[in-house]
Amino acid sequence: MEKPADRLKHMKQNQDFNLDTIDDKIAFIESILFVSKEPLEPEKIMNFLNCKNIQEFEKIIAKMDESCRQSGRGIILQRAGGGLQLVTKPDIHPFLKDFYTIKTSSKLSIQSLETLSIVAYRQPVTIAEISDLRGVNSIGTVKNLLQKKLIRISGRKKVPGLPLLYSTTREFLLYFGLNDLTELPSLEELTEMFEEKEQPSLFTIKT
Amino acid sequence: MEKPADRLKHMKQNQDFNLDTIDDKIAFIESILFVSKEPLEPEKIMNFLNCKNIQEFEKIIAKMDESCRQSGRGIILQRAGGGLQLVTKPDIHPFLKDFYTIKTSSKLSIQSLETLSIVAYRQPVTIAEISDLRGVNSIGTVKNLLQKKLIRISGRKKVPGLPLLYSTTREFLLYFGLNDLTELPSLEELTEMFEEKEQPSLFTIKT
Amino acid sequence: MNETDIYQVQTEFFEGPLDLLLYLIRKNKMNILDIRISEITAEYLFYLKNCQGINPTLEGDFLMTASTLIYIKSRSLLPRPGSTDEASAEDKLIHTLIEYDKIQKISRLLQEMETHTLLLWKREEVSEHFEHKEFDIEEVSSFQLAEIFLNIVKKKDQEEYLYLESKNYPLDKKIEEILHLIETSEYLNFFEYVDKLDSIEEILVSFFALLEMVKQRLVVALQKRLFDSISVWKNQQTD
Repeated sequence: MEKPADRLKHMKQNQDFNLDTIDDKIAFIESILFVSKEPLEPEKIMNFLNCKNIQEFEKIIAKMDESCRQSGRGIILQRAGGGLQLVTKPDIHPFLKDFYTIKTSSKLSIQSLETLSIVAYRQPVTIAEISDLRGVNSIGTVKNLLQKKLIRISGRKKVPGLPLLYSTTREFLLYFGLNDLTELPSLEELTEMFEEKEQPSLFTIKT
Repeated sequence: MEKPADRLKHMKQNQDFNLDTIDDKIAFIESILFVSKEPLEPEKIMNFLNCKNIQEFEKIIAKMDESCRQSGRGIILQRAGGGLQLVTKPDIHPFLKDFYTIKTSSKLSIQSLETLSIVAYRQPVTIAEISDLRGVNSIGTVKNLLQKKLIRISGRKKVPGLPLLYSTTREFLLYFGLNDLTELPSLEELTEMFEEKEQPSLFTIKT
Repeated sequence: MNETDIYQVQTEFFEGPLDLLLYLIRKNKMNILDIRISEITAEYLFYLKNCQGINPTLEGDFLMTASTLIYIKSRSLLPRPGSTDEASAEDKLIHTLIEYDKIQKISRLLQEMETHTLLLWKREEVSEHFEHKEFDIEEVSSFQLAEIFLNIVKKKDQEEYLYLESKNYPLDKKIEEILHLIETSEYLNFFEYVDKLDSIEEILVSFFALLEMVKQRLVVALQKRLFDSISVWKNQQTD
């Protein structure tokens, strides 16, 4: 770390940062992601870097990702909601929690998760369809998810009464760490995943 | 970067992060500084790391500082107000500034949103009517929305003074992903949601 | 795992009738594709009767399914003159259960993903004390817009409601009051009088009272110019 005087010297000396090298590009990406609260779309960064080739860009990202994964680094790169984002390494979570003595954020209720599952896989979908599939009136959970911005109104169904249709949002993708909806496993894949471990798993325990 | 399924696998494997090595300590410091907007006192971090010796701590910080200064990094360590802080590398500042002036996002205040909601639901509407509903003079927010092209002048009201009437624009529909105004949720629909009255389930079997 | 964890694991809590039905199917080791729905009716009703793990706010939904189950069961016991009602009701319910089974699997997946993303800290998380006063327009949905408008209308309704409810000024009482004032002071400056009133409603009632008194020829009212005050005297010619 520098004293202010050194810093000035340093500033005058170092005029060789110009985004030409791959390292400069990585440094630039790290700094813009650091100051951005939201995930940034790769296209915006590519435009700025005058990088016309997606393969070239992906090479930069891969190198950056690799260097983040090394030990001695606490931040990693993540794709979420179609954008790039810096987040802390998952392994550090327990220590972060202790350091900040923060309670884990409240999780969604099973009702909300059920309703979200239906919206995610059946979108666009009406409240009547959701309630029908769950066997339970779902107006309350739909409202709750709307307020959490995990779902949105996406139109009206062309049936009598013109009921509102609901779809998932970008917030939904961010919340579950998905890049886009295609990352959700298909129903077939899902059945496979769960046949391996059919017993109720431990993550349902409320602590 | 991993796919969600891989990520879940990864989650279960990696349990070897435990702050024992200097690298783990650096990673931890990077992550706590990353999530903190304010500089953190070194003492607080030392306490948490059970690091009783200031020389030892300074050694960790020096190593971290050195690795931040390498090319390919966009964030550096800085001492400010007696605390430690992560900031972007000064060399990158001109590029950061350029990047963020390009990405000017259109922000709306809650006041503007209130006015916009009134225009959306009561159009065509005069400023006097908007001000009356909101209980505050709304000329400013109307001007703001006109500039953002979310509303437009759509005529004059045939009352004394012939005040201007305002309506929403095509841009408005685009922003909110609506095909037409009938797709806006009606107040009845919304009230129903907010009242959450217990209705019989919609799950019925037609026989 | 501590004791409360164990307790939570052992307690069955059903999110709805389908959740309970699936539980019973699994408990009886039935294959979801070829179960006889009517066979688990008794068990379902047992749970319902004992309210085991039944969310009271969802009781109606549980009862609704119970009636379907009883219907299916009763049809299966009666000789059927070529009716396919029972079969279709059962098929529909089984189909719903298969779909619900998938939903539960997706929910569990989402839950795992949620658990994972909660391990990743984003930058703004610790410093949430500064308030977001501005909204990115791209993030506002039509629902939020509607919600904002609903709140404005509600607030406005409340204002008007409270205002009207505040006091009641019957017209005849007002007439009596004004007549009394005129009789004691022989003359009334209407604007001065109205100025002392604290609600628009009372002012309006007073004005109507004045009009009514003029109409009944109880008083004479005079206004020199538009927006001038109105002077009111008792009408001497009525006697």
